[in-house]
Amino acid sequence: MTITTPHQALLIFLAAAFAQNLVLTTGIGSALSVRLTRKNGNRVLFALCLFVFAVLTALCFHPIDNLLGSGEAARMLRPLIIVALSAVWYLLATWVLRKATPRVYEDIRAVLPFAAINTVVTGATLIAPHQFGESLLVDVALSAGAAVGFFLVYLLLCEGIDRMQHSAMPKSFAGLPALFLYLGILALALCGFSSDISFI
Amino acid sequence: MRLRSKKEYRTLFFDRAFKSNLVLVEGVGLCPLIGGATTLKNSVTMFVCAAVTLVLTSILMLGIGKKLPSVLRIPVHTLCASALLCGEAYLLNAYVSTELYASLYLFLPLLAVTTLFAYHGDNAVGAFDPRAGFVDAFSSAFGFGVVLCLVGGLREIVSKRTIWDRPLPLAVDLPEASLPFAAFLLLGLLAAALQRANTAAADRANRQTPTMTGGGDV
Amino acid sequence: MSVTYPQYALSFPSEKEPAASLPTLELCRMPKLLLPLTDENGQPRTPLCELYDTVAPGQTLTDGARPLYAPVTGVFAAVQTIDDVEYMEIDALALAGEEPAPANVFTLSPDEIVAACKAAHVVDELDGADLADKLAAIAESDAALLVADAVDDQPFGSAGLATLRQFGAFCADGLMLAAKAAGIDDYHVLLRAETDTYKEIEATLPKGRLVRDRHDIYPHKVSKKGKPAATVGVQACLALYRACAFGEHHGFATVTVAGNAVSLPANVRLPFGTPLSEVFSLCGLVDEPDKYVLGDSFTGKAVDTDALPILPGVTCVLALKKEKSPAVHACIGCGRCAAVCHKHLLPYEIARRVENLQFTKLPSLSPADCDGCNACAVVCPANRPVADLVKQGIEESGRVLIGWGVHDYE
Amino acid sequence: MSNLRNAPFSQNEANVSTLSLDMLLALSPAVAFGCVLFGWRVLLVVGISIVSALFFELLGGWIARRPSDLRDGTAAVTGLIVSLLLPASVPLFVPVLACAFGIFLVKLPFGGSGHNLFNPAAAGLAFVTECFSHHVFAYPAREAVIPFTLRTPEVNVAASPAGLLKTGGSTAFSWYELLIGQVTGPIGTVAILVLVACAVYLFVRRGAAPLLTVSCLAACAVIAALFPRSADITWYESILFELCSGYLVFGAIFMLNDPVTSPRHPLAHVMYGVAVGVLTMLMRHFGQFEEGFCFALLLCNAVSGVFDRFAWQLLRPRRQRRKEREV
Repeated sequence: MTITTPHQALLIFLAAAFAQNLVLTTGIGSALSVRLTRKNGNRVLFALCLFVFAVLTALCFHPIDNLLGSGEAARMLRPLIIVALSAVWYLLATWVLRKATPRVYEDIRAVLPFAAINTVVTGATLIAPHQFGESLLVDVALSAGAAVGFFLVYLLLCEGIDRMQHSAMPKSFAGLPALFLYLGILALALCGFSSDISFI
Repeated sequence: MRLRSKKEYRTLFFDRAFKSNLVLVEGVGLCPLIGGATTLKNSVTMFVCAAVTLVLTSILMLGIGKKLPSVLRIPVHTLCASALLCGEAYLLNAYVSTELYASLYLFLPLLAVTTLFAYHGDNAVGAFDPRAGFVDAFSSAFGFGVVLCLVGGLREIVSKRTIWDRPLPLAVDLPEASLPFAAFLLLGLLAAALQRANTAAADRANRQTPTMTGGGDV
Repeated sequence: MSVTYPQYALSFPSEKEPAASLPTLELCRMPKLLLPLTDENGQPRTPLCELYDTVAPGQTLTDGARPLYAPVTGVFAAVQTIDDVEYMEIDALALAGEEPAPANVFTLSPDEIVAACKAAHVVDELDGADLADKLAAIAESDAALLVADAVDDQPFGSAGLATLRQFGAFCADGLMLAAKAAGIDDYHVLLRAETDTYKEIEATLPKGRLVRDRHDIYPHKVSKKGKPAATVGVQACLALYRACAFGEHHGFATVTVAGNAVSLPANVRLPFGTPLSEVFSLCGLVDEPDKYVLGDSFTGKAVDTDALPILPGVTCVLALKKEKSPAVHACIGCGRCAAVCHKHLLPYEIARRVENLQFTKLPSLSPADCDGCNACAVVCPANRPVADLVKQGIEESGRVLIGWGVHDYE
Repeated sequence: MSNLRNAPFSQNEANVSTLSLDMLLALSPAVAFGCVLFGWRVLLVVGISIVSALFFELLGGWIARRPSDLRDGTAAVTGLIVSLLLPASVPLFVPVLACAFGIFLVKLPFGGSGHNLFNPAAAGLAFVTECFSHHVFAYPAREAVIPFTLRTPEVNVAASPAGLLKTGGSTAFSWYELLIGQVTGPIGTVAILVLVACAVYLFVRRGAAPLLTVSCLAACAVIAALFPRSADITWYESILFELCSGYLVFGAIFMLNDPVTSPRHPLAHVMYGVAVGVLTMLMRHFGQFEEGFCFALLLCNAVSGVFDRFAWQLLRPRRQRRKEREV
């Protein structure tokens, strides 16, 4: 179904962030959020960078995709173009940050590449044309929703980890296994929302 | 180029593939597992593509890894992986089976940007010598593949009652098993089983080596 | 006992009854008093007099930071060691000395009152502190009201009520002296009792000096109008009056003897240092008690031998039968401990952080405000030692432990 | 001296088992009324559910080599709540599977009865609703007679008020029938008046927090009034239909007041109740199933700790002023 009106784009943003959270209904970016809880460093800044990269990549990818046309070979090259684009944005960002605010850059240097090149950015940009047809508004809405949804799941994970730090935790479930179960139960809870806007 | 004995390579392989399995212990590369591994066929194709790509990129990176500035290492690594995966996608679609590509259109290319490669891109280059680098790359891909097939196979059995598209005489019919929540829960149980096996093995190891105070686990 | 939760406090049916209405008993035979040779903060005391000396009441028996004084006339008989703590044993000869004519206390100046108080070494039974230092501290603080606290808000104790019933007028005069010494003009005695006993005691006190505590809550509130108030023990006021009137040393105290193992719970007027066995033989034990408690059932200290003495600061002594220690469960998060904490803390959160060694989050929960009333441990349905964990949290709140909590090492 | 317990020697008589006993007592009228309405098979469903919950708790304790004592009654409460939300003609493997999921995957891996992050009954029910929704929402018609058999009885199925709301927008039941419970629906949740009586008992016995239940129902009522399902029903009819259909009232009283997974602070109770209410109504309007209370509860369980901290921070200025006032 091709969607162009801004109302549907807003719906897609809300679905991707909350109702059909991209991380919990397709597993995109779930490994990244688990890894983010283990790295220290400024995480809100990381989420902000991810949001910016997602929107920028979606914005640039759309015109290039129109140029390529919709041949079968073009559809196969899409992922390569998206990764190349996010790599370009990443290099641009490092250059800008290093020049403008070196202190902030030092703080986020280790995790910046993962903020640019990850499954959330690439996945969202890949899903949009495939599922909802050619519309710039939809691409950007989906990428933005995916980034917000990713940060939401990350916050839930932090809250869960804090609640699981107790001595009565069975040793075989302590740590990552319990985190998987926690994500599984959250995914089950999100099944309550209907899937008329589905991303797979 | 430190040459190691065969035994050391075997323990390195066993360590990376099972004891500290990339997926179940480090929590890396979950995206293809949750979304893509709904049938055994999908899992096997992803396993093969991941193994080939990982090995080739790690060899490629060993070659030019040292000369690259640290900023460029991750992007170049991911770009190579993505290019390789596009090639494999084309081969899969042209020669193997188009409907398999249709069902994996999203998760096959995503393999390149999962934390599997990023994680591997970080530690692998420069830490090991080339031969060990190769073994490490293959064993982590193997470990990832084993979990992938396990999850994909189980979910296919439960949700479609078929294994490799051959129907099975089973009573249970749970189409929801292909949803992500089943994958997360299954991963949790597998990770718990592995962690329990690891702690049991660690206890057994401690008990055998006599401690300074004359052994005797109190 | 079934507990209810008025706003940020605890109320429960009191078990004071047989002891509160009985008159105060006296010891029937001369007790062997035991005075410890190490004081509260562990400094040793060396006795000044030799063995078999007779000592007069108020005579200083040892040197050291907080010296010991003889409560009654008696003979220094021996030095005993109980639970590796040395005690001086003094066999009492005469309990009540003859009383000279009372001096006129109303014309004394504040300095004379403080001097008399220091000479008689009066100890406040609410917290075991010297009354002289306490009055000096109250004088500096901006307290505008001095309250003689006769409210026994814990289940068993009724020592304050017994003291007021026996020496009501003297306690009021003592409070007046304490108020004059601390420079506070507004003072009253606070009492919690049924209407008939309250009316009976009000008749013996000067007009308007007795205020009734209507709210049956633990821990009780002293100042209701938000006026900063200071509290002093009722028995301390009585001792201050006797110090100013007769120059008598503060050697006696009224203690409630109760508990489910005691056959006849009652209030007993006894000299400091009386061992528990003496008191329980006076009141009679129904059957073998499992443990003795120095202090009331909420904040008392459990001991298992009955040879230990009763020292200043203890107003209630219990003998408890053996009951099955209840099973301790994990905290189910019912929030009752937070509902009863009168300092508005979160005891379950502090207990959880202390138990899981996550100390960086403790300062924001401000465990230092806790005054050890133990109300949270009483109401906890999972029988967890919440109060002890909160007390442990007070010392731990500075420490940082790497590793446990996810955000602990930031 | 070492084995002497510390300070408080007189303990409140209410402990964890009496709390669970209160909850079981409060639930028993719902079971009794279910028997009156749907026949004796209700006892079979409830019995099997409780027995399987207790058995799974013991089995889990045995596997983890840690003795799990059943005296704290949380497993029994889970079993009873799960069975009360299923139709009387449900196949018996459904409650057993729900209890198994609730205990094995939600309660024991996170540390047993005091440490679970999610309400096991709600999680078990969400799993069963997701996977066997054709069994869970197949309510027997009012006049159907349900035989007392272990196998699933063939009974003609009718739509419950929630189902009618989801499709048609207005229910064919009068308000009297809704309150009394002459309605097709799950075993324990149809008789609204019986549930309100049980709620009052729980509030008096301090087993449940009134703020929690009232704020959840109020939020649902407001949303129902503002967004009725179809244009032709008036706002008070919409409130009545929304509240009395599905297991909203039952959930708000019993499942919301699980002390472990709900917040502790009274202000956080209000926030939590409103959040569950809003999410439930969202799931009713945009959800896949006719009743999304369990899914909403699971989502809010994940953030109940945040509500607590937010309430504690919100009242920080008042605590500072009180601290200055006390000398």
